[in-house]
Amino acid sequence: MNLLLLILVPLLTATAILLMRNASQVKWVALTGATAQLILAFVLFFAFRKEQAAGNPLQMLFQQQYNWFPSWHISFHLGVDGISVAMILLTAFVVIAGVLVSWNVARMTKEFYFLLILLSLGAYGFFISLDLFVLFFFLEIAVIPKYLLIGIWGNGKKEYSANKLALMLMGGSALVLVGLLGVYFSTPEHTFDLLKLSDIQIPPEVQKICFPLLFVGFGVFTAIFPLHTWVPDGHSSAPTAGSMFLAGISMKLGGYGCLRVAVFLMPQGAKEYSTIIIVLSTIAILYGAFATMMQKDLKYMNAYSSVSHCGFVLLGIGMLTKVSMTGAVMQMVSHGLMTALFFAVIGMIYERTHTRQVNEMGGLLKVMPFIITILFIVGLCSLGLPGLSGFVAEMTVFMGSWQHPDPLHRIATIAACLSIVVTAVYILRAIGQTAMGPIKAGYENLSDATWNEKLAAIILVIGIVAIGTAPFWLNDLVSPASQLILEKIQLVQ
Amino acid sequence: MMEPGLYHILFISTALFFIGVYGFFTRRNLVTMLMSIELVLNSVNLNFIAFNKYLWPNRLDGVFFTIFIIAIAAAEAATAIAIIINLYRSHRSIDVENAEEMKY
Amino acid sequence: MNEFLMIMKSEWLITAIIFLLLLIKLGKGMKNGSLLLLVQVLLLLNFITGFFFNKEGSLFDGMYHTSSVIIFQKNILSLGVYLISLLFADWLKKSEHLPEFFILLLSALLGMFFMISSGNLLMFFLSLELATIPVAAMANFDLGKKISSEAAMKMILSSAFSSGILLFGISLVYGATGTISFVTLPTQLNGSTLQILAFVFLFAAFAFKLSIVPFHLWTADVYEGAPMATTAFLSVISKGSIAFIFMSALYKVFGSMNEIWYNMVMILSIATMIIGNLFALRQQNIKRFLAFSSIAQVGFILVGISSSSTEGVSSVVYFVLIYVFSNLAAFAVAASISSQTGKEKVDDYKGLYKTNPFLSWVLALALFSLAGIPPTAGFFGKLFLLTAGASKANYMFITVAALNMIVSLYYYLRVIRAVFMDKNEQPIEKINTDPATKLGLVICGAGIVLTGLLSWIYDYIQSLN
Amino acid sequence: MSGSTIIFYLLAALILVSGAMSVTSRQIFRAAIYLLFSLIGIAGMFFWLQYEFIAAVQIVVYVGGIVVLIIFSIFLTQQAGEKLAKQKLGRQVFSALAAFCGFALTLLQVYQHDFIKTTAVAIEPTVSNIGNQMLGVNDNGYALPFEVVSILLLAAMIGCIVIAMKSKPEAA
Amino acid sequence: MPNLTYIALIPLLPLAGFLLLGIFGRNYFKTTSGIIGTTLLLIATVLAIYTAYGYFFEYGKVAGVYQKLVPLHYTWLEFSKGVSIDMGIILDPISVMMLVVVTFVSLMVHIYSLVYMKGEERFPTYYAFLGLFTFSMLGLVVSSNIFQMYIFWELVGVSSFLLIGYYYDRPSAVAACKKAFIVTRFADAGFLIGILILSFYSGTLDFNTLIQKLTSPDSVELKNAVAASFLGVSALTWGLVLVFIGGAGKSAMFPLHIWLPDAMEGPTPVSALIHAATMVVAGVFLVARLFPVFAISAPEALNLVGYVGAISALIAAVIACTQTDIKRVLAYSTMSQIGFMMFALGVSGHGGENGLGYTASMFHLFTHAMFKALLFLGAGSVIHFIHSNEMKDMGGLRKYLPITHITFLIACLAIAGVPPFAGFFSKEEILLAAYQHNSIIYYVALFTSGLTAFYMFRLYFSIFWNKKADIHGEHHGEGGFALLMPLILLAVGAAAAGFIPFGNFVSSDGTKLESAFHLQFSILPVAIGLIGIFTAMWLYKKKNDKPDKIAASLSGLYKAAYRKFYIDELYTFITKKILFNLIGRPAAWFDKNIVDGLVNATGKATQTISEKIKGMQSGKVQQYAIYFLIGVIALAVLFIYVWK
Repeated sequence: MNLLLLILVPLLTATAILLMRNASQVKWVALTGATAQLILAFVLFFAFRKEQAAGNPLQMLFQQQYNWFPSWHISFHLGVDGISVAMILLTAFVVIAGVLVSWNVARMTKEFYFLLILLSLGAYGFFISLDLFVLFFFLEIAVIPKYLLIGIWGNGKKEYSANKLALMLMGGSALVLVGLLGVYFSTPEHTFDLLKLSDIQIPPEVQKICFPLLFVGFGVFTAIFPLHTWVPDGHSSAPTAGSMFLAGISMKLGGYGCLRVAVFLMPQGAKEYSTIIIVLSTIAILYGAFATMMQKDLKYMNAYSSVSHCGFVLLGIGMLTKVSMTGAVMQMVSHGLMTALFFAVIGMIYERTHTRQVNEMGGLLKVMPFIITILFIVGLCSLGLPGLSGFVAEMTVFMGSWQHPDPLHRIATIAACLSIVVTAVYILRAIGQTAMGPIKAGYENLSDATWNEKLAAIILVIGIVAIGTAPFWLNDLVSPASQLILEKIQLVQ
Repeated sequence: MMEPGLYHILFISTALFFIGVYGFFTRRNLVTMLMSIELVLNSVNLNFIAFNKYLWPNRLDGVFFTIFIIAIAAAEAATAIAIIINLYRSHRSIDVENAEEMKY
Repeated sequence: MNEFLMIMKSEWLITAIIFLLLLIKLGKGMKNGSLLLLVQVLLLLNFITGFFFNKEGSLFDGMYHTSSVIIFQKNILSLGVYLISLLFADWLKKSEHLPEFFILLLSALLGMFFMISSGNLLMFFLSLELATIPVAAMANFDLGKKISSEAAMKMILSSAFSSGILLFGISLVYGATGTISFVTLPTQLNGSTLQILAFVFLFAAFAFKLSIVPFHLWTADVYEGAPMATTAFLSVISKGSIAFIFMSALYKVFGSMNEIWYNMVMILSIATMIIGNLFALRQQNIKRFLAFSSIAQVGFILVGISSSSTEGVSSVVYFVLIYVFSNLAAFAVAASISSQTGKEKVDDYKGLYKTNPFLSWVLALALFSLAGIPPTAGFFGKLFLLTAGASKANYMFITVAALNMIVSLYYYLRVIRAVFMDKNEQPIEKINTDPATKLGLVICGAGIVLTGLLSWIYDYIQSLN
Repeated sequence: MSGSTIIFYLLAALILVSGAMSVTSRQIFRAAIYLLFSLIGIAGMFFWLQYEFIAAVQIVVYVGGIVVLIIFSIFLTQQAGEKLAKQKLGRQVFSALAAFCGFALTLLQVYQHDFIKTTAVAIEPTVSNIGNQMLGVNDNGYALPFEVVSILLLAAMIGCIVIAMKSKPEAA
Repeated sequence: MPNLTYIALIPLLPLAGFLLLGIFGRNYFKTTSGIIGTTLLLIATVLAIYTAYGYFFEYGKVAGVYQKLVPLHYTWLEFSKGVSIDMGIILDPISVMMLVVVTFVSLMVHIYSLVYMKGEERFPTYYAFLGLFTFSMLGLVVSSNIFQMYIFWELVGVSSFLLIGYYYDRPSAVAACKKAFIVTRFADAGFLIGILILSFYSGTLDFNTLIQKLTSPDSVELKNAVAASFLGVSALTWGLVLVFIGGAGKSAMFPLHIWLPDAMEGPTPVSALIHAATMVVAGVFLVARLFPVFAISAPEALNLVGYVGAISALIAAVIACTQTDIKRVLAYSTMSQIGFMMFALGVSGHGGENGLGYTASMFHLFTHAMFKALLFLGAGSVIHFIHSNEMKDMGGLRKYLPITHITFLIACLAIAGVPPFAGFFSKEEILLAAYQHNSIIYYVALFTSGLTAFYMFRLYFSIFWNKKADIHGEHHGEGGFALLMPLILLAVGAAAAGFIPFGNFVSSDGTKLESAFHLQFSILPVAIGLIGIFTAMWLYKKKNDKPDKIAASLSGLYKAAYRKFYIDELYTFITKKILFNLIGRPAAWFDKNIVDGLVNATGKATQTISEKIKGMQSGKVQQYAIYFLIGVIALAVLFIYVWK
């Protein structure tokens, strides 16, 4: 499996989109590209499993290395482990769903799809790069498309949100940058190569400075408290596909970075700061959940709930056990799929009712059974219903988090457990007010989902259900990788 | 009074330099500002010659520097005056305080 | 004699072009259009020749020296000048004094060539003046416009003042060391306080030319008032050349005072980034905006310079190359719009994308590159500057620099927002860009994208050291 | 106190006093004349230092060229007898303070510094020495700066012509 | 042991029904979905009965002890070595019994609904949900892994939610389903934490291993679990108490019972299935599943179970006496009966004669499933006829609904503990167990069983006797065969199930428990029951004003009971005032104004500074020069004097 394909396919798609003449050509090209991505992701998945089954002991498979700025010791080094494969699969799912959902974008279609595909390019690149510089490169590539997507096709106070998002994310990446430079110069041979760096002990005093920089920097992407405020505004102003990408892919870049870069390279720092991470993420979980409870706008609701859910990711990482880290990755995948679907559904509802305020809706189940069924599914996934992905991920985090017997970890875990109740409260409130109850006047003649929306939803639901009912494949994928990270942490005493 | 030497000349040149600087800061007429600049350049010339004479007579670096400074001063003055005249044409004034259309 | 020709090849070429233009001017003259075409061809040839028949060495008892890095730096500047001749074709064609403009411009370029090749303080000073005085005249080339002469006045007066300071500093250096040669100077520097004082004077003059805070104040006014082509020349070519000589002066001549100037550079770099950004935030005029943004960019260049390593040199050279593409593209778009509609306000750009998608994309690309967003080359440029600067493990410095990138992003996005997002009842109408301008914009766009992604460019620069 | 010393102090007084007058006088013509005196004083100082050639150049270029140019420009831009506008007092005080600080600082450093001297044989600044070096291309040759300056002068001339030439009777 | 993997089909068949009808039902099986669902379930029921037969009579018993068989088992999600969520099937007496009960009752409900729900717009959805529920419940009872149980536990919860909210356009139904879900969810969080605690100390999630590790006195795990303590209570006890909270939530134990009465908003057959016979006993089942751990290692926790059960039983019975909605009466009665089962477990010991309470509890669970399902279905039949839930709209229906009447009467007799109906036998054993172990609970139970008889017959008389209902408009008859057949079958069960020698099959340690029948002991309970019945008869057989008078004389208590002891209000207070106003609103406010405000303030501050320093760029070239000089001087001073 040649990992370059994962970059080339979106690149070609994007180029092809620019060459197309009219909107419908653009759409079909984008869809073809997205399908190709999905196929590629699956090919990668199976190839990876095959290698794994064959007992390949390497940490990173399918490695490729090309010279790129050799004078800085930068190389275009690609490779994947289970975590990356999981994230790539997630990305492919979200991309195709996003492309399908945006079928009705009428304004500047070409640019819209171009940016979507560009964003996916950034995400793939990020997930497969083994060189910190390249990783950072792709991380930043993904920022501006988001800005433009929100700013041009968004609604509400879109300029404000787009600005806030871009600035906060860039702020995060600025911290990441400083951290990376610190890492780079801490080793004698000055390298950005992840694998090389992981073999070298980064000096503790460097870890002490660089770990928080990197973790907070990446944390901004994944809505670490209190730097999460771009999330609600950004998501709610973005166009549907934008929100999907934002929450489904972009927020995952942060979690992945925290794990792959911050924790993996700097286990000592991770140990030192784990308490703070745990406290912050617990706050995020509860606080996000409670804040969600008070929202009246569906998108804000989902955005705040993303804060809460991403808190689980950080909690899992901060707990520094194999299970919890596996859970964090699962939560990333699960949340990615789920929240993308949630935004897709919200978008579909909004397109029909032209409102996102829950109290202005009611009884929509009657007129749009398909959409509302999906809303139910995604809502239930969000509140952790077994059989859907959210449950598996959250439980893995809980199980992992509980492995520390000291009070702080215990309290954090219990607090996190209790959040599932709050989640239930707000999800049911949302569903109850939108889908159930007597139908509001004026909504009697709304139509149900169109083919593209259905397809998008079904693809994501398949993902959610697949993880929910058969988590073992995801677990098998991720756990060996987190085992390796754990071993690094255990080396430090 | 002491026998005049390097330090005396340096005093003169430094003083002249800052006199010129002061003039540059306070004169409102552009031509007089230009004149202040000439003072500044001359003080530098004095410096060069003094150093050349008292410290480094083995080479003529100071002398040449002075010659070229004089040449440059001429070119600079010419260009500056051309610009000032042009400004005068459009502004009808060469008061520097009036030439502040662009700010902030 | 052959050696003279070969080593000073770039200067000879420029001189030849100057005299050719002079002859044309003195003769019966040519139509602007064909003359411009001729100039463009000549400059292109000049640029291309820059890569061949190069010879390193020094002449005139070390007053003039050249090396592969210097040759490459000159090539960058030649490229910039060539691009200027393309990008501002519209304005140039309308100009009454086209040959004079290029004579002055090329004289200034020649001055810059001599400057980065200079081997002693006298040559440095003279070529600095040669690179300044014609530009001041060029700033006045919008003859009918008040602000143009105001800009020229501000430039010539303040640069004369800075020359005075510089000269005083040089005289002190001369007095304290007895030499003005770059080769012998370092051996005579002992860090005495007078030398520090003299160094500060010199440093201030460099800082003035580079627009480092607090010596930057002339920049915005001059940029705003001068014709766009002059502004572009000033902000890109002039800045670049000064950065080169500044860097080599710091490294080679004042290398022994490294500790002092490192701190100086650091303080001023931080101040420059912050002040530049803070002012850029509130600018409405696109030229002024670009002026302040370029001040902030200088802050970044200083980060690279502070490293005093070969990586520092290459990253600064690399950054300037990228900066040539990005900033010229931005200025060119602004110039096209300004020369056809007279609009220079950021607010006027609202809805530009509707009517001028090509210009909008180029502008966006340029601004992203200036902001350091991948995949544009600016990303690599800035990153390498920071990486070079980080080698001293001064986290505070690097963090401040990195955070300043956010502020700068904010105002670049302001323009992007106006162009792409804001609604406008009366957007700027369709602009007819000159074919030459289009070509130039395409070159710039390609440069912005490819200079970064093609890593051999950087490696080539690095290999020159 | 020798005669040369007296001359020195006289010259010094001439330079500084007329320099100061030239930056403070409110009559622009007088200011120009003070400038002229100051420049002549400097030329005298060069004489005193036995750098006659430089003194000559100083007089020719400055007195014969630049000051004349300045006076012409004054004619062009100034109504006769008009007094110069006064700068704000605050600015004056502040400038004086800044200039004085600079002066004090520089002077302090200069006086604290022990200048070393060369022991090598001196070269006389005769016209022939200067002339030979000026056009020499090898050791101590200044042909290159000479060429540079000539180009600079050419460029400055062209620039001046373009700018100052009244092309059209354009109203401002 | 024969190949038992076919047992997996028992839950999977309803699941297949759910998927088939859920995805395609709306379009392809608009009318036939009921038949499909029922058929699938019929097969499952047959399989369940076959399994039960096989287990109890063929291979289940080894050396006189019923074994815990795990015929199917695979790793679903492995956390670490030994700790994994497994999907498996455990066969032991209680799970096999539950298999039968669940499939049977569910089948009855399926059949019943064929008529009852006919013509509903979302008929296929209804059957899909029923399938989902049945699947989840079956999965729950056969769980071999505590986490597996939790999974199905949640699924049961959600299917209950979906079914309660079946009439989604009724605001009350929406509120009810939300409430049910949230309250049980709250309890589930406890369950989850309990699981975490137990698994942490035992190092496993597998029921068998877990029980073994936490009950054998010399195991390290047990010692650790007992040694670690929090607030003076051992970790093990905490774990079990938390698990019990989960059970209490699902089983509507006080004070987590508030959702159950509201849940009656669902279609009546659903109430019969979920909120009477199956789901609500999950809590009991859970405690029974972990019974050895409770009984052997953490008797305090078991005591808690006993008292909570007893209190719930009493309170529910009192409230039931005052309610007028027949379904609500039944709901409270359910709660009360589950309280019986719960405290029966609470007063039980482990092994041998001590385990009487355990057997009794399971027995009561079994019989209760029969007669309570019957009661609900009967009530459904009544409601179907009269289109109202309120007692005041009913009366004298025995003529219109003869079969319903008879079966309802049988059920009432059974629940009231009148011999020889099923309830008599199971309740008798419970009281005996309580009598032997805890006299307080015994007297509470005795009183409650009197109340039970009273309110059941209050219900019975109010519906079928009393005044003549105001029957107008068109009323179809008693419904068809499909409606009546389940009633009759369940009536048979309610009448005869008591004669099953339950102790032979189900006991705390798998051995046979000889349940001696103590005639002299049963006199008192039966007498009290009869008193209740006759009181009810006296008050409600004919329409009169005695009940109102009594209610008036007991106004305080009556009102409190009528308003369900204000527990609902308490909950409202907690959620609205505390959760929303004290936590949610401040959190949202904090986010909007402080956190976000800081971010915005940073931006504002930058702008302000930028505006403030604009004077620096004054446009005056002289000023620029002054700055220049100042810069030079400052740098020089800095580097000459300060920063050496």
